[in-house]
Amino acid sequence: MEVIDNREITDNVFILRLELTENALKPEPGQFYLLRPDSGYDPLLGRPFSAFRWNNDWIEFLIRKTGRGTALLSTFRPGDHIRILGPLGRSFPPHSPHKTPVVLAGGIGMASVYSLTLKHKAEHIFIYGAKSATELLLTEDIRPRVRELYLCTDDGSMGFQGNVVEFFTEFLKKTSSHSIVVYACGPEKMTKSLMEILKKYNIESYLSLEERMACGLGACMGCAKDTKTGMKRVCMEGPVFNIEEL
Amino acid sequence: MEVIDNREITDNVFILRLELTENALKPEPGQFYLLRPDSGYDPLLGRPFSAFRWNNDWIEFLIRKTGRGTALLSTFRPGDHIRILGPLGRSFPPHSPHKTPVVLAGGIGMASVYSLTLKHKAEHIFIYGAKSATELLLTEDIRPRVRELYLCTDDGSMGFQGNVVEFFTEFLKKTSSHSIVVYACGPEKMTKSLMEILKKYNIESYLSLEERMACGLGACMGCAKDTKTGMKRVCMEGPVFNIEEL
Amino acid sequence: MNLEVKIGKMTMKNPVTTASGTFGYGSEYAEFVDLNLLGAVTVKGISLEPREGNPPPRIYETPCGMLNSIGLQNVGLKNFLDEKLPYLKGFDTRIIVNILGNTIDEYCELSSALDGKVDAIELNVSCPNVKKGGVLFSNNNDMLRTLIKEVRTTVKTSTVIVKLSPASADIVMQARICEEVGIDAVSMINTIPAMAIDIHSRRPRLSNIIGGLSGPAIRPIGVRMVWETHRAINIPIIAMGGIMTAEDAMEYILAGATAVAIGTANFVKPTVTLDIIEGMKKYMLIHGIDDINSLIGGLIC
Amino acid sequence: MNLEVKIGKMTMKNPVTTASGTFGYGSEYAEFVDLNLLGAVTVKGISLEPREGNPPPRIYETPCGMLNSIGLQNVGLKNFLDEKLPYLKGFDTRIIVNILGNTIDEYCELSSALDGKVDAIELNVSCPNVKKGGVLFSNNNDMLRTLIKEVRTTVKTSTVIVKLSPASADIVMQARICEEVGIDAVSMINTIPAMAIDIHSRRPRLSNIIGGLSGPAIRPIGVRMVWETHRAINIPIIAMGGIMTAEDAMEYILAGATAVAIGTANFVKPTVTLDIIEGMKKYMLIHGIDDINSLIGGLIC
Ligand SMILES: Cc1cc2nc3c(=O)[nH]c(=O)nc-3n(C[C@H](O)[C@H](O)[C@H](O)COP(=O)(O)OP(=O)(O)OC[C@H]3O[C@@H](n4cnc5c(N)ncnc54)[C@H](O)[C@@H]3O)c2cc1C
Ligand SMILES: Cc1cc2nc3c(=O)[nH]c(=O)nc-3n(C[C@H](O)[C@H](O)[C@H](O)COP(=O)(O)OP(=O)(O)OC[C@H]3O[C@@H](n4cnc5c(N)ncnc54)[C@H](O)[C@@H]3O)c2cc1C
Ligand SMILES: Cc1cc2nc3c(=O)[nH]c(=O)nc-3n(C[C@H](O)[C@H](O)[C@H](O)COP(=O)(O)O)c2cc1C
Ligand SMILES: Cc1cc2nc3c(=O)[nH]c(=O)nc-3n(C[C@H](O)[C@H](O)[C@H](O)COP(=O)(O)O)c2cc1C
Ligand code: FES
Ligand code: FES
Repeated sequence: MEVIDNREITDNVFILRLELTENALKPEPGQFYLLRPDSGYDPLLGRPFSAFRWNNDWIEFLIRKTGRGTALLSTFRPGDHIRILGPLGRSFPPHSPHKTPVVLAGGIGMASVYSLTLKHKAEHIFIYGAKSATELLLTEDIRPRVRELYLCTDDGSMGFQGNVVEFFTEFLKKTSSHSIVVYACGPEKMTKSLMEILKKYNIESYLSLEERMACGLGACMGCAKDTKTGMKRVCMEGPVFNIEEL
Repeated sequence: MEVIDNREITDNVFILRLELTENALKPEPGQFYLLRPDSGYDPLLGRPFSAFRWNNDWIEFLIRKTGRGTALLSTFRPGDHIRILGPLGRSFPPHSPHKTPVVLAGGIGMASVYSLTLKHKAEHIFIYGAKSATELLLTEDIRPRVRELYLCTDDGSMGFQGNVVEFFTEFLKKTSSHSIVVYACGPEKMTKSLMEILKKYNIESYLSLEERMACGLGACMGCAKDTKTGMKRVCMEGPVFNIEEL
Repeated sequence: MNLEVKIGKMTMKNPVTTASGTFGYGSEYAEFVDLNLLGAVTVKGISLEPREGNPPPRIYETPCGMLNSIGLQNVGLKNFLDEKLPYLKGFDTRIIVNILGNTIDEYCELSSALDGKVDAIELNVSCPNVKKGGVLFSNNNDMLRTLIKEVRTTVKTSTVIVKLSPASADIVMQARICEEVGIDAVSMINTIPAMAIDIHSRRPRLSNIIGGLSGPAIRPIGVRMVWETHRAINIPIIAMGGIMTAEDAMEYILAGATAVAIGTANFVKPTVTLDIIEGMKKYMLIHGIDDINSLIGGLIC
Repeated sequence: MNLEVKIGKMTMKNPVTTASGTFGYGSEYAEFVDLNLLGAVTVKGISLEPREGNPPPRIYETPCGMLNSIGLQNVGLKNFLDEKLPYLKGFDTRIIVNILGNTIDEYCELSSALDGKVDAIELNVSCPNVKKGGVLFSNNNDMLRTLIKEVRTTVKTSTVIVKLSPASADIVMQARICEEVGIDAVSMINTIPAMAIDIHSRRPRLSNIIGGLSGPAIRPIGVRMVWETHRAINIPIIAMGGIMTAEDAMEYILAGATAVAIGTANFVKPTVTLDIIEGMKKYMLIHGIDDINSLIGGLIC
C-alpha cells in the first residue's frame, strides 16, 4: 500500500498513514496488521502493529521505534510502498451494556486500545500511563472521546505518580469490580502485575498480548503463548485474550 | 551523502545527483565510486559506477537498471542518503598534444568516457553506439563538447547502422592509426572485438574494464582480470588499462 | 508446456510444494492460495501424540533469515487424520505428510497409519532418538540407515521421502544411503542450527537457545548441497532453503532438484507459491523450454 | 576500562582484529583506519610461492552475504617478508599471518620462516592436501591432527592459531584436537561452501563453481558454533562470521569468543573496525563492565 503520510509525534513515536484499497476489510479494535517494506529481504518478516485509526480511505498505525524494523518504517515517506497483511487476530469483544468499560493503556499499548474510544464514544474510563508527560501521547485527542481520562506517569510529571496498575488498584477501591469490564494493553511487566489484580477481584477482562510473529496466519506456530488450555497462537487465538484463558 | 536529485532519462536509465562535501576529492575521468544504501544489508556490497559529471557541490552518476542494486538506487529520492566510496581506480591518462583523442562509447559505457569531453572541450572525436536511437543518451548535450560526433545503432534507427567497432573499422580506413589515441568503454563483447583491431593496428589505447567488486580498495582480490603480467585488480590497476597490458 | 514432475510414485502437476512447518495444514493459507494450483501441499510435521512444542520466544529474525525453535508443536496423528486430512482431500493436489518420532517404532507406526492415505510421507530425521540418548537420527549414518530401512519396509503404497539435514556430517553420503535403501526421494535442506543472543540481557533470543536458520540467507548453501547431492544419486531431490522467487526455484532446478518447496517465503508474501509457479512458466516461455524436466540438473560447467 | 585480551602469548590491546583476506596486507585500509588502534591485523593467507588464484568472476553477492572464490591469490612468502611485513612493523599493533600450504611440509616451512617475526601464525586448514588426493585438511581429523602437531613442534616463539572450517564434519571435535595438540587458540568460522547459478546462462556465478559464503547471513551459524566450541575447550577463540557492528561482536564474546575478527564488513564500511572498538567501549560503559574478559562466554542460560 502507498504511504500517504508519516508524522513524527515525539522523538520516538510516529503515525504512519497508509492508503486502503476500496474493498479492503476494515479492522475491529484490537486487531493488527503485519507491515513490511515492499522490497529486499532485510528486514525479512512483517512486524505486527495494531490498527490505530482508520476510515474508508486510509489506516493509521501508531508506532514506537524499538529496533531495526520500526526505525526503517519511520523513514518511509509519502509515495513509498509498504506491504500490509491484515486485519489479523481477534478483536476486543463488545462490552455488555450493564458494565462500564475501563481501558488500561501502558505506553505504546495505547495504540491497540485507542480505537475502542472511536466505536463507543464517551463511554469509556480511560487510564493511560507512561514514563513521563512527554510520552503521554494524544491525550487532548483522547479526552473528548472518553467519559473519564486518568493519566499516570512514573515520574509524576503529569497526573497520578505511579504506573497504570497502581492507579487502577486505587481506582478499584471506589468501584465495584463486577460493574466493570477491563480492556488492557501494555508492556509485559504491566500485563503480569495487572493480571494478578484482575484475577484476584475476578474482573471480566480482555488483554492484548505480544509475541514475535512470522506468518500472522496461524501457520508457523511461532507466536505461541502458554495458556490454561495449552499453547495458543497470539496471531489467531489472540492478540486479545479473555483473562480466563490465561 | 544526500541525494540532491534523481531523474529518469529513459525507461531504464537515470541520473543520480549526490551532494559532495566541501573537502571531498574530485574524480578524474575514468575513475569510479562504490555506491550503496545507507542502511540494511540487502544489498550488501557497494556497486561501482563511473564518475559521470561533477562540480564543487555535487557529483552525478549515469546508471542503467540491470539488477537489484541499480533498481534500488533508482528509487532514491532527494533527501535520502547513500554511502559513497571514492574516487577509486586509475583514470584515463591525458593524450599527447600530437594525437587526436578518439572516444568509443558502447551503451552505458558512455558514463565512463563522457567526462573526457568536459576536461578537453571540443577536442575529441566521439563515437557512440547503442541498440537503437532511444538508447543513445544525451547526444545533444555531447555534440557541442566534441569535435566530431558519430552515432551508431544496431538497428539503424539513428546514424550508422552497426556497432561502434564496425564504425571504427570504417573510420580507420580514413585515419592514420598513429595519429590517434583511443579511449573506450563498453560491454565486454565490444571490448573484446575492439581489442583485436586496436592491437592489429597498434593504436595507443586505454580501455575501461568491468568486474564485480567487493572492497574497491585492492584488498579482497575479488575484481581480478587476467593480464599479460598476471592477475590485476580492476579497482586498483584499473578500471582503465593500457591495451599493452591486456 | 509441461510442468509435471514425478517424485517416486507421486506425480505433481507442477514442481512447487510447500516446506513443512511453514504452511500449517494448508487451510491457514487457503484464503490466499488456491490449493488446487499447487504441485503438492506439505504439512507441518506430525507425531503420534499431539505436541506442545517449546516455550516462547520461538522465533527471531536474523539478517535475511529467521531462527525458529517451534519444537515441532503439532496436532498429533489422530487429529490430523480426523480433521486436517479430510480438508486437504477436498483439493486436487498431492498431500505430503512430514513425520517425526522419538523412536524407530514411532516412525513406523506413523508411516503405516498414513500409508495409502496420503501421496507421500516425508521423514524428518533431524529428531532426537530417545533410545540412543537423544542423538539425532541425522547425526549418525548407522542409526539413519536402520530407521529408513524399517520405514521403507513398512510403507507399501505411498511415496517415501527422507528430509536431510545440512548439519549432518556428510549430507551427500546420507543421500546415497537413502538411495541404497530404496527410498523414493530426498528433500533438502532442513534448517541450519544457529543462535542469537540479546547482548543487553545476555540471554539467548530463543528459549531453546538453538534454533534452525531458514530464509534467503541459507539459499547459496542449499543450492551447493543440492548440486553436490544431485551428482551423487539418481533418485529425485525436492529442494528447499531460501526460495523467495521463481528465479530462486529455477536455480535449484538447474542445480539438480526435481521439485522445490517454499518455506519462509510464505511468511513474507502469502501468495508467493502461486507467483513462483507463474514465474517458472514465464521463464520456460522466454527460454523456449517445453518440459521442465529437461532443466533438472541443467547447470553448464 | 580494560579491553586487553590474551591469545596464547600474544596480548592484544583490544579484542578486534581483521579477518584474513578481507583487509589485504593492512596498507590497503590505512587511509581509513589508523592501524595502531586495532588489536591486531590479520593478513591475507600467505603461501610459499606467490599464487595467481582463480579466474574471474570470483565474487557474487547473495542475500545478506557474498560468495568468494579468490583461490588464495597472494604475494608469496618472500614478498611478504620483504615488503608487507616491514610496513606492518611500523605500527603499534599485533600481526597475525594466515598461512596455507599444499603439504604439511609447506605449512612447516612457512611457519618456521615466520616464527618469531610475527605475533601469531594462523593456519588456514581449509586447503587441499595434494599428497592425499586433494582432500581438505579440515575434512579429515587424522590429517588435521598430524598437520597441526608438526606445526606445533616447528613453531617456538609465535602464537599458533588454527582456523576451523564450518564445513568440517564436527567443528567442536576439531577444536578439541587443537587443544590436545597444544595449539594456543582456534579461530572460527571460515566461509561456508556455497554456490549460485545464473539461471539465464545456466552457468555458475563463480568460475570456480563453489565459493565461500561470508557476511551477516552466516552470523547466527557462527555464533552457535562458537558457543558450542567454547563449552568444549579451554583455549581462546577468535570469532568471525558476519560481524558488522559492536553488537554483533558482543554477541560472539558472550557466546565465548576472546577476540573477534571483522571480515566482509570492511567492504561495506572501510572504517568499521574502529566503529566496533568504540561501540564495544560504549557497551561496557552502559553496562558498567570494567574488564572485557569478564564477558567472555557470559551468556546466561
Ligand atoms: C499484536 C501486536 C500488536 C502490536 N502493536 C504495536 C503498535 O501498534 N505500535 C507499536 O509501536 N508496536 C506494536 N507492537 C510491537 C511491535 O510489533 C514491535 O515493537 C516491533 O515488531 C519491533 O520491530 P523492530 O524491528 O523495530 O524491533 P527488533 O529489532 O526486531 O527488536 C527490538 C525489540 O523489540 C522486541 N520485539 C520484536 N518483535 C516483537 C513483537 N512482535 N512483539 C513484541 N516485541 C517485539 C525484540 O525482542 C527487541 O527487544 C505490537 C506487537 C504485537 C504482537
Ligand atoms: C569500474 C566500473 C564502472 C561502472 N560504471 C557504471 C556506470 O557508470 N553506470 C552503470 O550503469 N553501470 C556501471 N557499471 C556497471 C555496474 O556496476 C553494474 O551494472 C551494477 O553493479 C549492477 O548492480 P545490480 O545490483 O543492479 O545488478 P546485479 O543484480 O548484481 O547483477 C545484474 C547483472 O549485472 C552484472 N554485474 C553485477 N555487478 C557488476 C559489475 N561490477 N560489473 C559488471 N557487471 C556486473 C551481473 O553479473 C548480472 O548479470 C560499472 C562497473 C564497473 C566495474
Ligand atoms: C517455522 C518453521 C517450522 C518448520 N517446521 C518443520 C517441520 O515441522 N518439519 C520439517 O521437516 N521441517 C520444518 N521446517 C523446515 C522447513 O520445512 C524448511 O526445510 C526450511 O525452513 C528451509 O526452507 P526455507 O528457507 O524456504 O524456509 C520448519 C521451518 C520453519 C521456518
Ligand atoms: C574475499 C575473502 C577472502 C578471504 N580469504 C581468506 C584467506 O586467505 N584465508 C582465510 O583463512 N580466510 C579467508 N577468508 C575468510 C575470512 O577470513 C572469514 O573467515 C570469513 O569471511 C567470515 O567472516 P565475515 O563473515 O566477517 O567475512 C576470506 C573471506 C573473504 C570474504
Ligand atoms: S505468527 Fe505464525 S502462527 Fe502466529
Ligand atoms: S574490489 Fe577488492 S580488490 Fe578490487
